[in-house]
Amino acid sequence: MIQRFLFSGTGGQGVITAALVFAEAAVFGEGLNAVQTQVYGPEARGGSARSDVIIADREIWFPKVLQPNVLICLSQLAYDRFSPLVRPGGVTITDPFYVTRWQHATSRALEIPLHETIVALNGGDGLSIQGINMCLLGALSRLIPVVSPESLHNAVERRFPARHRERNLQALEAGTTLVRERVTTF
Amino acid sequence: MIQRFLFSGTGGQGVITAALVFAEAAVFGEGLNAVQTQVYGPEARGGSARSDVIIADREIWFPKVLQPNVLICLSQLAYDRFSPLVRPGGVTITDPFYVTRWQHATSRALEIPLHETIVALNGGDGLSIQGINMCLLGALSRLIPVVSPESLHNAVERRFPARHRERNLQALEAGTTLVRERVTTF
Amino acid sequence: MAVTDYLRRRFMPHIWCPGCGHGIVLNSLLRAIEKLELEKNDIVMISGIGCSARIQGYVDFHTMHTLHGRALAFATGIKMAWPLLKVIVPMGDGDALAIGGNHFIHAARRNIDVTAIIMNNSIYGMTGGQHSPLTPCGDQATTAPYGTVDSPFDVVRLASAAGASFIARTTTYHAREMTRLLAAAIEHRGFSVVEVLSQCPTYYGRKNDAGDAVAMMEGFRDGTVRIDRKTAETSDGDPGRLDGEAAGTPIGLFRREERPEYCEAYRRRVVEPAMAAGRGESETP
Amino acid sequence: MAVTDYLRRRFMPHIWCPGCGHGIVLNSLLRAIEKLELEKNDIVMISGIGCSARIQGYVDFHTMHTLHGRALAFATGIKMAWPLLKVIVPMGDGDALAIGGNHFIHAARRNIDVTAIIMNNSIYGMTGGQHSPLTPCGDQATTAPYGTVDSPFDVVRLASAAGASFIARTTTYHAREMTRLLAAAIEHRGFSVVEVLSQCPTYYGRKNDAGDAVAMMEGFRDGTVRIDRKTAETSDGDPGRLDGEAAGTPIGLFRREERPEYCEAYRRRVVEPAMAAGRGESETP
Amino acid sequence: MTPTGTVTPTGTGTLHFLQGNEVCAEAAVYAGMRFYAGYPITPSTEIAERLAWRLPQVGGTCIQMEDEIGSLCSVIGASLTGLKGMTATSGPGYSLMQEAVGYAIMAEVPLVIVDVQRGGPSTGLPTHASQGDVMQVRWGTHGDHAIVCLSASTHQDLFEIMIRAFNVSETFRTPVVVLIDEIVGHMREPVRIPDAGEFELTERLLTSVPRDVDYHPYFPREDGRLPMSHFGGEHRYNVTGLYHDMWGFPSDDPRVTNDLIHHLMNKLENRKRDLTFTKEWYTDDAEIMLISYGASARSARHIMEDRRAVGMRMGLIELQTLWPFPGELVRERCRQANYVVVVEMNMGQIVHEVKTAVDRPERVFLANRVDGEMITPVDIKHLVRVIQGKGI
Amino acid sequence: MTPTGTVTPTGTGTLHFLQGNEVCAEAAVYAGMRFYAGYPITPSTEIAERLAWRLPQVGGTCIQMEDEIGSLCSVIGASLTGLKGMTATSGPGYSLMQEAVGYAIMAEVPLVIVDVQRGGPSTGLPTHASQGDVMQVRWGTHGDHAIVCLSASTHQDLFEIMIRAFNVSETFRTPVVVLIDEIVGHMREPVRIPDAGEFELTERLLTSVPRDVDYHPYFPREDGRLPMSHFGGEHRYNVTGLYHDMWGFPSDDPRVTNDLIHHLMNKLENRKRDLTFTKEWYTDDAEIMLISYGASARSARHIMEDRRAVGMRMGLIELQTLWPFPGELVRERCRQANYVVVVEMNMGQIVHEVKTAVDRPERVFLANRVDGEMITPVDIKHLVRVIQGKGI
Amino acid sequence: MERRIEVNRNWCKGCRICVAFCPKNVLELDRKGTVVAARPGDCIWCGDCEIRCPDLAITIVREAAS
Amino acid sequence: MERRIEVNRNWCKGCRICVAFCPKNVLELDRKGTVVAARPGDCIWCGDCEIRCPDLAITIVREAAS
Ligand SMILES: Cc1ncc(C[n+]2csc(CCOP(=O)(O)OP(=O)(O)O)c2C)c(N)n1
Ligand SMILES: Cc1ncc(C[n+]2csc(CCOP(=O)(O)OP(=O)(O)O)c2C)c(N)n1
Ligand code: SF4
Ligand code: SF4
Ligand code: SF4
Ligand code: SF4
Ligand code: SF4
Ligand code: SF4
Ligand SMILES: [Mg+2]
Ligand SMILES: [Mg+2]
Repeated sequence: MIQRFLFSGTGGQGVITAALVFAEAAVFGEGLNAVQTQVYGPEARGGSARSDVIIADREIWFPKVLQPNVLICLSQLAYDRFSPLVRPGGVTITDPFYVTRWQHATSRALEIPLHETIVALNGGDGLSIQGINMCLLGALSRLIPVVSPESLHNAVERRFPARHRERNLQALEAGTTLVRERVTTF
Repeated sequence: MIQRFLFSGTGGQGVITAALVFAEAAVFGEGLNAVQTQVYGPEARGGSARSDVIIADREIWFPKVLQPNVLICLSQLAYDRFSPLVRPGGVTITDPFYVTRWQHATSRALEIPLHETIVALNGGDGLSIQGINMCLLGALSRLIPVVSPESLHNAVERRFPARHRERNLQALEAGTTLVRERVTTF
Repeated sequence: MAVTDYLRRRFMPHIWCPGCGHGIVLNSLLRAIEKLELEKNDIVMISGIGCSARIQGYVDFHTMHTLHGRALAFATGIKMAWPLLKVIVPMGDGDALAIGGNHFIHAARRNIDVTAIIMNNSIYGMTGGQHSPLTPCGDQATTAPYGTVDSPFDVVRLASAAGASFIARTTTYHAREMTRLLAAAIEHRGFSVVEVLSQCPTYYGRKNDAGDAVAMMEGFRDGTVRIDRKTAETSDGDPGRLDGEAAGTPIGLFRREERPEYCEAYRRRVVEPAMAAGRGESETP
Repeated sequence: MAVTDYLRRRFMPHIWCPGCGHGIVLNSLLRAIEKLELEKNDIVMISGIGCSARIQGYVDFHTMHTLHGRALAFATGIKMAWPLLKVIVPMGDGDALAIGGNHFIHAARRNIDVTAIIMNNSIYGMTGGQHSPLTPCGDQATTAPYGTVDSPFDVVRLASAAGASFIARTTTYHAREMTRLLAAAIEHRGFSVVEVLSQCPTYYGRKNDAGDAVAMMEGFRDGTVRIDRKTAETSDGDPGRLDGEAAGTPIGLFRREERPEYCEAYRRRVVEPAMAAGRGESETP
Repeated sequence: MTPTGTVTPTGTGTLHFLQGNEVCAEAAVYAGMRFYAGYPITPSTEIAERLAWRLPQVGGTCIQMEDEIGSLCSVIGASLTGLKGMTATSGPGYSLMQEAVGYAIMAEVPLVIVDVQRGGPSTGLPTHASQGDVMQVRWGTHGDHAIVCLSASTHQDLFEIMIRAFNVSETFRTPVVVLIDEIVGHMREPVRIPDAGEFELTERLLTSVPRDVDYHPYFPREDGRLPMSHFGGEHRYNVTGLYHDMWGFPSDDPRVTNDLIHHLMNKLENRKRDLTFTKEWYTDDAEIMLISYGASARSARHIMEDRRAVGMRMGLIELQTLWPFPGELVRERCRQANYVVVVEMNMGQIVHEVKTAVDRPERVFLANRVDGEMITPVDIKHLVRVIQGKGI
Repeated sequence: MTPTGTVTPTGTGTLHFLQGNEVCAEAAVYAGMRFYAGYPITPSTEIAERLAWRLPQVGGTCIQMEDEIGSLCSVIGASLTGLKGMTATSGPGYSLMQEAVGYAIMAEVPLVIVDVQRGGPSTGLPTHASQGDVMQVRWGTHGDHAIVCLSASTHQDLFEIMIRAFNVSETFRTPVVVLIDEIVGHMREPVRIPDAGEFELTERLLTSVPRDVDYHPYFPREDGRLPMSHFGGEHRYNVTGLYHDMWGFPSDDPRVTNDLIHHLMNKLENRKRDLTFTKEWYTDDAEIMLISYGASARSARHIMEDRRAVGMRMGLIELQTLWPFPGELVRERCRQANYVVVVEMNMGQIVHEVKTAVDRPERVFLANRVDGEMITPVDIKHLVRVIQGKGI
Repeated sequence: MERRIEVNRNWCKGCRICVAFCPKNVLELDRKGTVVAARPGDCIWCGDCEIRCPDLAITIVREAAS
Repeated sequence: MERRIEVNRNWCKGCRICVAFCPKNVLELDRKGTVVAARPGDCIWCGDCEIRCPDLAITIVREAAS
């Protein structure tokens, strides 16, 4: 088994933390091997954000994801750039608040209203999207049978300091529920 | 023709300037080739001073004097160290005020009372030896038929700024006279 | 010219994070230059490395992005070689005073006609939130997880002791004053230093629970006291220390004094006499 | 112990020129150490490169001859690693304030317990007479054949602005006072700076017609005014500037103040809490 | 927490999911490093960040200096007093450290420098992959010298290599450079931090000369090692960057200087065997031999496994020691190969050493990439096809 | 004043008796250098001292900076504005300059750096002879790069080499290192400073793009040259040490970065022929070929003349270009020699390049000396006897 | 003289600085997090928003009436 | 208490500093340029020579009378 994930979006959404927690859940929760890399740089200032995660039950040598099995895009720019790379039979996950899809041919496409969900959860003015990344992971755990919700739950507990833990667990939970209710799994 | 000179003494005596002026006199006055090198370094602070001059009527490649034809020592240390190096048939020039000779075998030895001469010239308390280096050159021009007194005279004029010129010319003159009167040339 | 006409618009929006104070410095600086009615071609901007240093990419002047901490050394060469240029050097607090501290004090000592803008966000922004020589003692940073133990420099005092002839401090909250001070600094003949307290909400703010950009700017508004230049200069000659210090960080113009400018001094006292004397024939130096 | 018992006698006489002021600094320093009754093994001397730096070869302590300008950085590592040692750093004016200026202001900022002795002969002695950042404007040097155009730093003011907690200035003429000040500096807990005006008859003296060593020391005698520490501290807080400045270079003790010392602060505020808390299991910094 | 998967590292200790930079930090602490000084620079900063948090927990010191020069100088000072010391940086910072590197070599100070490479020259590509500093590590400081440089491609190896770096530096009283790259530095993968005692640590060889007896800090024993005495401790001596005699005092006596430079070179060049660390796959039957190191070796390993699966006789030497270059070993192993392909992310640096080492330099090829992107297994495959005359 | 001796240099101009360092200064002024910044260091300081006096006489600027880093940085700045710029230093200072050297390479800034070598590593032997910085010049800064390095052994050659250094730097928009040594730097011998016009000077190639038309500072012409525009003048553009596009703005587009690094390397490596300066004696019939440079070449020449006088077929290649290394030429010339002896004052640096270049590396020997003393003709003679199996 | 608040929506990063420091509460962020002049009628043309915008995204346009 | 002026003639470099600053004109340079106490009887044991000698060549020896 080897699965390649590409998490992408803009700075501030926390997609890199999402990738990291996801990989940790695979390692500590599922006993799998995982490698995570990300793009650094001045671009990371307010610009685009990208992280690659490979999860496998064997050694992983080349650590970059050139062609993802699963592509997650939380920005139009990321979608425009990465969606052509998805492997045949792969999945592209987007949030319709951020991304208008145009790519249809090679990959299955799933739209998940993460933004809407998290805004509702945060009960805010529509501007606070804190937790959207954990919400994404909750959804992912339902969509891609690699990392279980329990492993993710543990990974979140492990990663966040006490004062942020609860909030993130809620967001995770919201993501799980969201998929159960609103997205058809495959 | 090739002649190798080794000027040595202690800091403050100006042996390096002597070597330099001597070489310049050879180049500009006699139309000869000359290469001058010297030993630099923290040792030059109050310590020993050494300068090599090679004068020739042809190209000079290796610029250091390993075995001088003419060795000039104005300190005991220098004498002890360098006198064994003099070429067979070479000359060792010392000032009895600074050096007690012990080397007899291979080279001709000349003692010149430069210190005495310059102290007398400076009319001082025996402590100012300014000009002893030019006095040495004056003597050299009489002893070693490579650089003429006139060439040296011109070189001194060339090298020193106006305010020091006269004093140095006098010292040079004193050296020439000294040899004429007190040392047997060869 | 409109302010945005001084921008290289094709690179906008810039790379800085939302609310980054460096953008306000850019904003004020362009207004200062507009006010002075300078030609784009008369201005050279030399920066080092850091978020702050990236300002140079956005201004439509002659621009040079150099090495971390070394901008003032590059600027010294440029200014000496071409004294008519207006040379502006934007610097981060790390750039100016950590790795670049020596060039800073020496530029001040020489009083070379260069304007140094120190964009002080109390943090290394570009590398992700390490403490800087201007981070207040006790503050959090990624390399100070137990709080910094280092004391910060006071830029005004350091610049003053080193010899800068124009010294001011302001904040991004005081954007109008910043424009005025930057204009005055650029006009000043000699080494001018303008320290601008600038917010880095992304690292300094987050690490120190200082809130968002707005909260940090409110902090600048409430945590500073304006000095009167005359008072500052006559009371004690030490522009950094104010009786009012307890009340907050002093801001305003601390020093504006005439001292021989370096390029000018070199021309008058070295080049002109040397050229006049011509070359002595055989005389060595 | 006799003063010369602190010497590595086998290397004497030392390499300095006749009349070099650096020897007087050596002399006074050994007397200060004798007065403090320090053990040879408790003292570490770290020097850079220069005539002044060569002092370290002659003292029978733990000695280290490092790189030009970097002695304080080496000293910082040694002191942090072994805080019980007395660390003394003799520096030339070039060593301390040209290439080494940054380490100097940062050591002062941190207030690390190190004693910096700046042997200020206004020239680069070791390399043969180039001007230094302390050469008075207009003076001659081999690299300033038309006279320097640079203005010098005022070490006292710079050290003060950077944060040194003990600052004094003296001269080789005032050898007794030097001994007293050096002893006080070594005893002080924090970064202490003692600037000693020292003659280089060979280069500075010769180039500037300043006469021999004696004449230069007479210049120190006649060209300085002693300050009263209290006056210096209260009048304006800026220790370098004196009303009496016109009368000559102020000498004496300019500042002695208690500020948290760096190694101590690091131990108390970082190491102790961190060790007490132990290592969080999976918690990252 | 033991992983149930097949490949995550197993053994005693604890499992972590860390960046390579964090692994460097943890391994250094494991190796007994207790003094770190550094100046932040991408992509190495996480080393300092983790140590700022980690070192005080074990009573160590972590200080952020004013620049890279000051960083290395203070590490040298601290190391001499008896602490194992380290700094970390990237290309630009390493360039600045060159003078102090020479000092550490001359004064024979054990310490470790981690260089996490980024794209160069100059500011270059701060957050991108490159292996352009290999030759700089060998030759960056002025004057003749020898240096030890180690590398690693996986986090578990990196952990061990860091410990070896400290061991080598203590054994030979020499600075050791651990040269990794942005990929290895920033990548996260599982790594096991072993329990104390699993790795042997080389502690400082201290002199047995008693207090008040003449001690020679620079008098090598027969085996080339020089027992130390904590600077500031029992024995007073001198340390200098000048040529010096066995007491550490400056000397320009030609015999002394000649001996010293030969000692400095020979203590490492003559002990290559103790300093050579490699990993080898199929070197016995490889027709196409890959030689690589650091992140590139991951791509090399990838394509090698891939090609062997289709029956191609490909092998791989992963160099963990770059300097002193293990030329003998490389010649030996490459003897039967038809082609040697050096995989590195630069314009060709180690490839020159390989060419010099092997019997048939004309059979040595370079698979490289210099655009800031990690070299891919496919890049290597393409080159191999070209070598074999199959076109791309 | 024309000399009447047989060998002092003849021709137009004036005869001087100068130190090599002073020759560097005078030649630089002749070449049109008008901005010097430096920091004193033995054995290079006389260059700064002479220029402090000399440059203002011709309207130039000579500034003493706070350190070597600042020196090179300010020269880069000044050069970009259109002045020919230079700095001089020795090993320790050159180590400190490494980061800025990389910047000059990346930003393609013409300038000249004189490194007057002293004994290294570290502070080493400040006033003694050495040629230990050769490899540092090639590889000292981080990241891939190419560099030009010239050398000379006599003052008359040095004068010319300095001019070539400026010409090459202007032609290729690249820093050029002139690498001499303590002996050549401090030695005085006669030198003729020619009248203006005797040497052709390469002036900066300026863009023909008119004001207000888009100018590309980093767009190479077909011949690899990049026309410049005085920074601060008619065209506004950007200069950076990051990888950049043809306008000088940062880019990490892999195509852009890949092209740039290849351009930086190729503009020099592919033009070796224009950059190769050598002097040759008896290369047509030499059985024993000496290869040397700098002061060592004087000893080599000495022993060669001496041995030829007794009938030995010895020849000499004096390398005036060290980098890019003229490997082709060396291979060519050494083809018929039985032995090749590289004469240098270090532990063997250029000898490795020679071994790589020639057909039979096992016939290449090193005659060296590393004790701070100048290598003597007798040292070389002894080595040759050993090679010939005659014993010492 | 005609005046209006011009927002460059491509440059605005939604930092709220202009919103917070507008003395008349004229500005607001919309759902996408970009500034809009919600109550332009209240504007007193003080320019405080303009000078503090880190993204140079706000301009108070002052045009002579046509 | 016995006192005497001790000159280390191997260390003295003849700089004259002690000579110049001796308040009682006790010291002199000899023909070789080395210090001698020419008028020891005039010495007031102030130690000024001792503390200013750059070569640590003068010591005022103070010994308890035997
Ligand atoms: C020689 C060198 N060392 C370190 C760095 C890494 N570096 C880049 S910017 C920076 C500090 C940035 O902080 P500051 O100057 O305060 O600017 P800011 O980003 O906060 O505006 C550092 C340490 C570098 N580029 N070069
Ligand atoms: C990196 C480096 N740059 C330059 C030098 C040369 N250098 C040695 S000592 C010195 C300056 C000496 O002046 P100062 O520090 O004032 O000491 P002094 O000799 O006057 O006591 C210089 C420039 C060096 N050794 N290393
Ligand atoms: S990291 Fe901080 S300083 Fe850098 S752009 Fe973001 S807010 Fe500004
Ligand atoms: S050169 Fe000057 S500083 Fe150096 S030893 Fe001589 S007098 Fe002292
Ligand atoms: S200040 Fe500028 S960037 Fe921030 S919200 Fe207002 S318009 Fe947008
Ligand atoms: S001009 Fe003044 S009142 Fe109008 S929107 Fe801007 S800040 Fe508010
Ligand atoms: S001061 Fe010292 S060195 Fe100078 S003359 Fe007197 S005894 Fe001699
Ligand atoms: S002790 Fe005083 S009086 Fe006696 S010789 Fe010395 S200086 Fe003169
Ligand atoms: Mg900052
Ligand atoms: Mg000095």
